[in-house]
Formats: sequence, C-alpha cells, structure tokens
Amino acid sequence: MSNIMPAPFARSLYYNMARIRQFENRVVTLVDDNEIAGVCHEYSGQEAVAVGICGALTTSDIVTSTHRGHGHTLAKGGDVGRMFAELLARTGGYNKGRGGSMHIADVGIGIFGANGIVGAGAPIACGAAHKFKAARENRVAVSFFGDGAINQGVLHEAMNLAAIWDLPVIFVCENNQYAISTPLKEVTILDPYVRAQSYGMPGVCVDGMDVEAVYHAALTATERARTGKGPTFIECQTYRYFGHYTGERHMKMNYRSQEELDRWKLRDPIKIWAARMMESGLCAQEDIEAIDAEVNIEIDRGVEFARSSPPPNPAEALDCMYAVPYPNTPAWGVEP
Amino acid sequence: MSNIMPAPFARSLYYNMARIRQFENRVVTLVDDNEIAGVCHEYSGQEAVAVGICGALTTSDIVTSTHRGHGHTLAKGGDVGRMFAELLARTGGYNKGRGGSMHIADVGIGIFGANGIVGAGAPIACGAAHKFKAARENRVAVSFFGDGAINQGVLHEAMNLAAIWDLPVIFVCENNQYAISTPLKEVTILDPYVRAQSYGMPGVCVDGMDVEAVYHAALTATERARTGKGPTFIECQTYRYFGHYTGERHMKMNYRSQEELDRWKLRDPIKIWAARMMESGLCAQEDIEAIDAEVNIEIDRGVEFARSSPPPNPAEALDCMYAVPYPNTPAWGVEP
Amino acid sequence: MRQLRFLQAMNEAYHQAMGADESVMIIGEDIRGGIRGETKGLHGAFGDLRVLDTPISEAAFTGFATGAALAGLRPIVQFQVPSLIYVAFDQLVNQAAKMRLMLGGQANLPITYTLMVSGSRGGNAGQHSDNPYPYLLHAGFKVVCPSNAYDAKGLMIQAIREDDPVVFIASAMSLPQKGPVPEEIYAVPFGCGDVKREGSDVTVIAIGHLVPEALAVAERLAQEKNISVEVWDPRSLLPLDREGLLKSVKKTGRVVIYDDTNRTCGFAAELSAIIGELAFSSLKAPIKRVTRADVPMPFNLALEAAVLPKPQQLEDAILAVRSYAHV
Amino acid sequence: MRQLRFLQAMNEAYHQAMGADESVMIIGEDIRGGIRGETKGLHGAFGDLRVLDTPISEAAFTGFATGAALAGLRPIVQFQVPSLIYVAFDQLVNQAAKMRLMLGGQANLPITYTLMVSGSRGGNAGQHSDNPYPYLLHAGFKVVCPSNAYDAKGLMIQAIREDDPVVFIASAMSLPQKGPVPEEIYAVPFGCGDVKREGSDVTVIAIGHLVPEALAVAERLAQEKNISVEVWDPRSLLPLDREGLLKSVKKTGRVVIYDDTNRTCGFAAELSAIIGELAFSSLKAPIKRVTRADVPMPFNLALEAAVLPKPQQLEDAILAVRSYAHV
Ligand SMILES: Cc1ncc(C[n+]2csc(CCOP(=O)(O)OP(=O)(O)O)c2C)c(N)n1
Ligand SMILES: Cc1ncc(C[n+]2csc(CCOP(=O)(O)OP(=O)(O)O)c2C)c(N)n1
Ligand SMILES: [Mg+2]
Ligand SMILES: [Mg+2]
Repeated sequence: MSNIMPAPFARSLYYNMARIRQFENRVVTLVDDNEIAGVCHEYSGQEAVAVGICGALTTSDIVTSTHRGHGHTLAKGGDVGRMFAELLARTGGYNKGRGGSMHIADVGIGIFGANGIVGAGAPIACGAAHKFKAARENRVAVSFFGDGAINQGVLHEAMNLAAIWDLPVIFVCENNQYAISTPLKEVTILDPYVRAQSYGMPGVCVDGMDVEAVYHAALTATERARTGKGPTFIECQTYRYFGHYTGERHMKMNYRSQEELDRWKLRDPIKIWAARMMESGLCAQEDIEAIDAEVNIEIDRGVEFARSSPPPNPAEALDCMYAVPYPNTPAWGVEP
Repeated sequence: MSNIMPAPFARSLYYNMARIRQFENRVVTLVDDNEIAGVCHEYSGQEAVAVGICGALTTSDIVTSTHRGHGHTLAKGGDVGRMFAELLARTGGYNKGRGGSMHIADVGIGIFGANGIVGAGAPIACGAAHKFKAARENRVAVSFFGDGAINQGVLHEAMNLAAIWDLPVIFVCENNQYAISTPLKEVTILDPYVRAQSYGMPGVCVDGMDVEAVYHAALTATERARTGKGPTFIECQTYRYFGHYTGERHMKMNYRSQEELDRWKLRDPIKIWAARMMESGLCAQEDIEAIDAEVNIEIDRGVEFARSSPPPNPAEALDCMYAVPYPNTPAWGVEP
Repeated sequence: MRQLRFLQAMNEAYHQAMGADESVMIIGEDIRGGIRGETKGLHGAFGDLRVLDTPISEAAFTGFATGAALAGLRPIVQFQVPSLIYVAFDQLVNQAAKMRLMLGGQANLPITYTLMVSGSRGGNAGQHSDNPYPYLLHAGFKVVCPSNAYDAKGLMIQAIREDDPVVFIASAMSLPQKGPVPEEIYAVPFGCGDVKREGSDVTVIAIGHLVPEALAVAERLAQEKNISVEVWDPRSLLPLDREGLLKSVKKTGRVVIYDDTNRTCGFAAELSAIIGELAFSSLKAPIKRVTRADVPMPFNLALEAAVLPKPQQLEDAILAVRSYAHV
Repeated sequence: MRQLRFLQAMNEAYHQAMGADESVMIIGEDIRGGIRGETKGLHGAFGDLRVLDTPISEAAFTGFATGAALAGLRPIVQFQVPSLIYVAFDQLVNQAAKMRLMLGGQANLPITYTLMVSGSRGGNAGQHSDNPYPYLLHAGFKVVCPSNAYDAKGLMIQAIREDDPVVFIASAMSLPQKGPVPEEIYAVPFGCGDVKREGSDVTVIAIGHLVPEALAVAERLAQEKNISVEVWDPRSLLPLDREGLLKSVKKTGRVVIYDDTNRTCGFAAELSAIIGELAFSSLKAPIKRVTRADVPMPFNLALEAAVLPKPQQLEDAILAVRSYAHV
C-alpha cells in the first residue's frame, strides 16, 4: 500500500510518531526531576494509533481523548511548547496551568480535551458530531478510549446514539491489552469491535502498531462519516511500553511479563514505519535521522518555552470557573 | 409441545395470567376511585412473559423487576392481598405502605423489588447470582426490563459481569415496542438480543404472547444457569394494552394506532393459551371458567384485606430507613 | 396581564428562545410527544435536528449536550424526572460543571438542564420525589428555582442566554400554578432575590413552590396575630443575592428557612451558615430550618406529609423565633 | 503499642473482618494487584469468590453489591478514586441508600463503600481531587471519616459490621500517616466524636486529614498566644455525635469549622446550621467556616493551595472568633 502514499505525508506520519515518543521520554525525565506534578500516563508504544487516525483528520475535525492523552493531542497538531507549559502548570500552557496532563485541550484546533474519567469522552464527541451534521459541516468527531472503557455503560449509550442518528463519529478503541493491572481477556469475552457491530455500525480491528493500517481504516471511516453514512468503530491492537502511569516504575507490579513486553517491542510502530518507508524508497536513513534531530530540537525548545512561562497567580485560582461570575460566586473557602 | 406439559402445570400458567389481568383491571378501578395514589404502570397484555419465565423458577430463585412490576410479583408467587394493601399504602402491604407500585417487593420469596429507574435492577440481579454461585446454591436470578432499558449503560455493564463470571442470571427483555412514546425501532438498529450476543452469551428472541414459548426458553436458560454455564438473554416480543401508566388514559397521546393495538389483541396471551389448552385436551371450557371465577374471588378478597389493613402511623414516617438508627438519625425536617 | 400556567410559561420561553437563536436545541426523552406540555409544539416548529427525542440514555445525552456546547450550540437538556440526574451524574459533575475551569477557560458551556416535576407530587414514592438541587449547588452549577410563572419564563430565558451550565428546577407543585406573564421575551437576571412580601418581624426565606405557602402563612399571621413576616425568594440559588438576603435579615433579626429538600447538607444549611457568619450581630433568635426529613419519600400520603415541610411547622417556627428572648 | 500506617490499618481491618465473617466480600478495580496496598494479600487469603476484580463498570459493581447484600452477603465496594462514585451515583443514591425504606424494612444492606485517596494529593487536578462526602450525607448514607490509623481500623470494622450502607472516607493525606493500632480486632462505635485536644477558648471542628493540622495549629496558638483551642473530631459524620459537639460548643462559645470539601451545601454548613440553632445562646462569636473553595481543583500546585483550606486560614479564623466582641 505504501507506494500509493506521497512521501511528504509518509514522513509526516513518522515525524508525528517520533514527536510523541520523544515528548514522552522527556515527560518521564521531568517527572523524575519533580518539574511535573501529579501523574502522567505515557503513550509510548501506541503512537501509530494516534498518528494513523489523526492522519485522516483536518484541523476542523475534533477529538475527545483520554487520561493517556498526550499522543492524541500531539498527533492532532498540538504545540509541544504549550503542552509542556501545561504539564509544568504555567500560564503559557494550553489550559493556563489549570488542567494538567489529564485535561490538556486545545479547543481551537479541535482537541476537546483529555479526560480523567474512563469512557466519558464518547458522548461528548457525539454531541459535537451532531453540531457538524445539523450545520451541514463536513466535519468528523473522533473519540479515543482504551480497552478498559469498553465496559463503561456510557460508551454503549454513546455508540447507540451515533448509530441511530448516523452521526459523523469514529470510535477508536486503543486495545493495549490492559486496564491498569487488569487484562482485557479477563473482563471481556468477545473482542471490543464485536460489541460495536451490535449497534448496527461497522466495527473493524486493525494492527495498531502499523500506522499505515490504522490510517487506512481511519480514511474509510472518515469518508463514511463525511458522506453522512454514520459512525465506525476501529479497534487498534497495541501495547503500552511504560507502566499504567509514571508512578508505576516505583512499584512492584507483575501483571505482565518482560517477555510479553519484549515481544511487542519487536513490532515497534516507529521502527516498523521507518523501515517500510526506506524499503519503499519514500526516504533514506539520513531523512529519518534528520527528522529525529528536528524533533529533538522541537522538544528542547518546547521545554524551554514552558520553563520561561510564568506560573499562574494564586489570587486567580477561581478564574475560569464561570464565563459569567457573580459576587461571591464561585466562593472562596473563607469569607473574604 | 403442549402435550408434554402436565395439565395442572398448564392450568397454573393460565391461572397466573388471569390473576395478573384481573389484578390490573381492579387497579385501574381503584385508581379511578382515588383509592390508589401516585401512578401505576399496568402489565396487561404482557402476562405471558412474567408467567412463562416464572414458571421455570422456584421460590428460592430471585427476580428484579421494573416500574411495570405487578405482573412479575404476582407470577413469582406474590400475595394479591398484600399487593393491594401496598397499593393502598397500608401497613399490611408488602412494604408497609412505604413502597407503592414502583417498589413492591417480597424479599422472602425472592422478589427483590420493582424499580422506578429503568435498567437499575440488572446489576442487582447479578450480585444475588454471585451469592448463589459462591455459596454453591442451585439458585437463579432473573432480571426483567423493558425494551427501553436496552439503551441504559448499566444494563450493558451488568451483562458483561454476568458473562465473564458465568453468573446464573437470566436477562429478560420485555420488548413491548415502546418506551413511553418512543418506538424501539427509532432508538435501536438491531434487535435487543443481538446486543447480548456481543457479550458472549446466548441471546434468543421468542413470541412473548405465547406463554409456552416463553416458558421453554426460560427452562433452557435456567438449566444453563443451574449447571454453571452462565447467563442467557431472552427477548420477548409483546405489547402493553394500556397506556404507559394509569395517567395516560386522560391524555391525548398518538404515538401508536388503534389498529396496531387491535392487531396485537388478536393474539391475546390469555385467550391463546386457553384455546391451546382446550385443543390439547388439557382442560375444558368449564375449567377455564372455574379458574376465572376463583381468581375473581381472590381479587375481591385481596381488596377486602387491603381495605381492612390499617394505614401506617405518621409518627413512624422515618422508620425503616436504617437497620440501626441513631439519635437524630435520620433527622426530621424540624428540630424536635 | 395575560395569565399563564408555570408550564405554559416554560413552553413559551422555549419557543421564544429557540426562535430567537438558531443555536438553541433541546434534547431529552419523549419531548416530541410532549407528555406534560412544556415542550409542546417545539418539534413541529424547529424540526428533528433541534428537537431530539432520545433513547433512555441520560448519561450519554448529557455528555452529548456538553459536546454540542463545545462545538457552538446552546443545548437544553430535559430530565423527565429529577432523580434521573443520578444516572448522568458523572457527565454533570465531573464533566460539564468542571469543564470550563479544567480547560483554563478555553470554551463556554451554555447548557440549560431542566429538572421536570421536581419534588413530591403525591404518592410517587422514593425514586420520583427528589428535589436534588443541593447536590448540584455543591457541584458548582448555577441553579434557579422559580416560584411563579413570571419568574419561570424570565429565569428560563436568562438560563438559556447564560454562557454557563444552569439548572432550572421545575417544581411539580408549581407547574399548574397560574400567574401574569408578559408576551414579549424578557429575562429575570440571576443573583437578584425578590421580596415577595415586605415585613419587619421575621424573615422567611422560601424556595420555589414553598413561596406561595409562605405567603399564605404570612398573611394569616398578619391577620390573626399581627406578626409582620417578610417573605424572601432567592430565585437563583447560585448565584445567591447575598446583599438582598442580608438586608432582610438585618432588618428583622429573626429568620426561618423553608426549603423542601433533604435536611443534611441541604440549601437551608448553607443559608443558615452564611447568615450566621455574616449577620451574627443582627440575630435576635436562632435561625430555624424547616425542611424535608432525611429520608426518601415514603409512598403513603400521610407519611409523605409527615416528611415534607408543612405550613404548620413554618408557623410554629415563626412564632418560636418571634418570641425568642436572648437569655 | 505497635505503629501502623492508616493504609496498613485498613488492610488489617479487611483481613480480620473477612477472616471473622465468611459473608464479607470485596469488589473493585485492580484490588488483587493491590496497587496501593490496602487490599494486599486478600486475594491470596480469600480467593476469587470473595475478592472480585472487576471491569471498569462502577455502576454495575455498585448495584452488584446491593444484590449481594440482599442475598445475604456483606460486600465491601472499593472506589479507586472518590469521583468515580458519580458514575455509580444512581446505584448509590436511588438504589442502595433508599432501598431499605422503600422495602418497608424487609431487608438490610450491610455494605461498606471505601473511597480511596479522597481529597487532593498534589497536582491531580479537577477530576481526581474531590472529597465528595457532602453528596453522600445529603443522600442519607452513614459516613465515617477517620483522622488516624487507630480510628481507621476501628471504624472500618464497625462499618463492615453495621447493618446499613456505610461510606468510609480514606483521605489521600491520611493514608501514609502512622499511629498506634492494637493487633486484635476492635470497633470504634458510630456517633461518638472525639475530643482530640481539650481547650476552653475556641472549639475547632476538624474533619479527617485536617485533624492533625488543627492539632498543630492549636499547639502553636497555645504556646505562642496562650489560646486554648479544643479540637473536636466527629469521626462519624452521619450519625453525628450532637451531644459531644454541643458540649464543646457550649463550653467555648466560639467555633471554627475546618473542612476540606466544597463550601456550598458542604458539611461545614450543616454543622454551622445545627450549632446556630441548638447553641445560639452560648455563641459569643459568629461561627466561621474554613473550607475548600467552590471550584474543581486546579492543576497548578499554588492554585491548589489557594483553593484548599489552610492552617493559616484556620489560625486567622480562630483569632477572629476569639477576639470577637458582641456589639
Ligand atoms: C470510570 C473510571 N473508572 C476507573 C478509573 C481509574 N482508571 C484510570 S485509567 C484506568 C484504566 C483504563 O484502562 P484503558 O481504558 O484500557 O486505558 P489505558 O490506561 O490502557 O490506556 C482506570 C481503571 C477512571 N479514571 N475512570
Ligand atoms: C433511567 C430512567 N430514565 C427514564 C425514566 C422515565 N421512564 C419511566 S418508564 C420509561 C419507559 C421505559 O420503557 P421500557 O423500558 O420499554 O419499559 P415499558 O414501560 O415499555 O414497560 C421511562 C423513560 C426512568 N424511570 N428511568
Ligand atoms: Mg488499556
Ligand atoms: Mg417498552
């Protein structure tokens, strides 16, 4: 298939995956150095999913994301500097330091937000899709969620709404095999995509380590959505390289084996794609190295930007709660 | 099939259906006479479902019911007098007048309660089923719900729990075609039982106007459950004769046509079963009339019992909230 | 002026708001059919894409409204029964209410939630008699609780125009009440309480459908016992018109709060705490709460009456604070 | 006496309660793995049928516990994060909390809900920092909020033994705290507040993890300003030990409530309302609430600190009520 993909586009897929990988590596360092508070859920290993899906989207399409949201945001066009600034809780951050890792969003470019509640983004995507449909806009909404979300009721309710109303939504299940320590196979019998089929929508399963496969599935789904034919469910088989979140490295968890991890790493989405591009003559080793170096600089600059951005003013801690605040509303914890 | 069914059992099916029908007719009168407060959701038309399913149960099996719960309770062995007493809000009622139509229960004989929240009973049935499984008791839990409940998330979550843990549960979807004014076909694409299949459990669809068909499906499901093989989903195609609830008769609603109603009434579950029993020689016209008369007396006596039962004492309005109350807990609305 | 029922006033507000602004839509269960009447005619006037009848999926349609709002619409979300908000509680409390702050103010969420038949309406028992605004206040939702048809229309118009999530409490007892309602579109601003009756001896703060009851008690006490009761209606519970509230309290120095929700951590507790802190030196008597008891509604009507706040209790409380002498 | 962390005390309570009573079971997410340690060893000791790791289905597993309880078990339900109760809110508020009354007392519901890492723990932002007990109190749940390891074990044992639904708040800030814990099984009864420090000038009512903070402030004020602060810990918020509360308030006449939940309709409001009504004549100063601000937790740590109740605010409030003179 690769030979039908223009070289600049193929390289952009690589670039976006490399960006996510390097971003996450830097996040880990910043967490270890106590520059980032709270917890981050690293996306490394799953890059082909975010990048393959978002490769089929335009800026005016929207996504709802998950607790593991850095990858989606970057793939959708998020700015590295503003993301780091958010993680460092600065005013230059996407959410002015109010959101952090679990809520990073750029509504302007269609990133409706990471979400700390499993499954909660799915109906939100449907509502946006309804707006697109009602306004006859040629836009699509994508909802990303994990394999664990497949057992949240609201996801089912949302799939049904999308199906009965032919909404331009794509449900993307990132099946990384685990929800924290719980293997998918212990908590579900049939595959996630089978459930989607029971709502009367196409449900497909693709290799989530293969950016090209993901991209083609996304393309089919977006075409369906943009032509008013309704939703699609795409299950992507993938794997996370790190623990559930940054804290896991300091814990003894044994829900998965080193062998399993190593086996998945053999199919690393970034390496696979680099190799396939080179095989197909879409680029050379030097091009890859040049992209890596470019990304490296971007990451450095992003961290620099973030560090130079001022922190928010505690006197403004209640800002942003309402578009229209009133006297004493929201209330401080003591009478002023 | 009927010829393999013993006559007393066949007659008991008729008896139970007739009991529900007459019970509901009396409820309507009592509502019109302002003897029953609040709203009742009549079960008439759907009798074959409750009776067919409960025909395969014993007293030690349990059911969770719905807002349309009279039929299930009667079919499970509920006492007509205590039911009327509950509807008349008397101390002799099942719930001592605290529950009313939407919460009638007899925990002692496995009726875990009607429920005013659509879909909410399903996980409750699963929890009871877990107890049966863990204690190696040969008991089954049945969750009744309407076609409207198929789009409540919690039902999906519950089906999944039942499937992965092989719980002795039977999910009974009473597809009476409407949720209040909303036709099922407008809010779901594939049939309800198809969804159940996506959880890896058997999903079947039967004629819910045919008590024998329902009973045989239930028998298969209970056998599966009792032998540790897990849950089954049974969709029963049926129809409600009255409006959504007692109030509807006084409203102009036109979500369904008189023709449709008449068509369903041609397949009245009670008449069909009476005819089939007679055809098969299981009983004669006189037997049917005798049963009807017997039921009539039972209903009269039930109402009598209810009317003679004293109302609860308002000073005890907060009773029953806790097994272990404390001073000022629960609190009255004014300081004593 | 023309008289309308509270329910008709709501319906008119819906029609006028949707007529005035294309981005207003409404979503909920059985709203085309319009079982009760508040949504009558909307589907015919505004069609399938702005009037959405949903499956029984409260969590999803609540989240749907959040997404529609983020994408630029102004959704109205109808809950057929107030206690259905519990099924959608994550989408309300963890999503819609928190979204704007979590986003750092990137987007507004102009959503109106209507809680139909809030409160008790005679024999509807445990799951259909809640008046759940304290939950929503605690979560930070703006909440309005109109006590008459005029306020209902005006507060609904303002709720739909407001660029934040707003909960509109449509009390079961208020829906059939009639009152004067102007034909033109008008808004009642938030944060403006209303002295529904002037008085000088005792301030009664009454919420929603209890306002007419409080007025009746006040009238009776004026005539029978020459007691001058001021009845104050906050109209919007959040934002709260503290200035108006404290003005009345400082005038009378004696307060009874009349509120039909569960007592513990209810709205009456909040009012009592605010007054106790900010008007302490004006208080001549303890603040009395007359609320619902802390139980789900029992089915039996006499038990229901025993659990609900009653005019007699209000009267007793007024008399008690009125005759209270500081020792 | 042996010292244990709060978390270890919970774990010991689980082991001892499950060892003592076969009908006790536990259900939740990732509890076999025991990410945090409170469920460590349970799966090995009690097996698959009593220690259930669930899919991410909070509504269903909460309802599951209700059904299991009706069928005769005594379930413990673990919420990995407190704000997950919102996803299960119907099963909590409309079902479990109301069930016994709706049934007319036909069955008991001996269920314990554990809300792990309640409150803020540094940078967990809007959806992972709630302390949602006011919602549960308003709904009628019994709620315990232990402030140390000893109370944690004893209140957990009592919660599991109690024949009603009980919510156990496991505060994020308390979990690592160490304190003396007896080895044998013991229960701390409900409805018994605890004077954690005697004093005569001002009563500070502190909840959960704020108790140690309040004790530190009290100690400092005693030494630096010779102010005698009584610190009262309700331990169980519902039932509430009114007698103990009013005894302290009547002694000091001056009250500050120190509570880490949203302000409006929070627990501090309820305490203030009760005291204002029942101890009015003893009050020498307005009751001050020091609570969390009414917003979801912002991510930035300085903003978080600005939103949380702080020792400095407590101190200021104590000084203010202490120096307040009735005008
Ligand atoms: C409704 C809900 N339940 C539980 C949690 C706690 N939690 C956070 S992430 C997670 C696992 C999610 O697994 P999955 O959906 O597969 O996503 P992954 O972490 O694998 O990307 C859980 C249980 C939550 N945030 N929301
Ligand atoms: C979760 C929930 N949403 C909405 C309602 C209001 N309501 C009561 S009954 C009903 C229709 C239920 O339809 P169905 O499940 O098909 O049962 P049927 O009434 O047809 O027996 C609705 C919407 C409710 N009680 N619970
Ligand atoms: Mg996963
Ligand atoms: Mg139906």
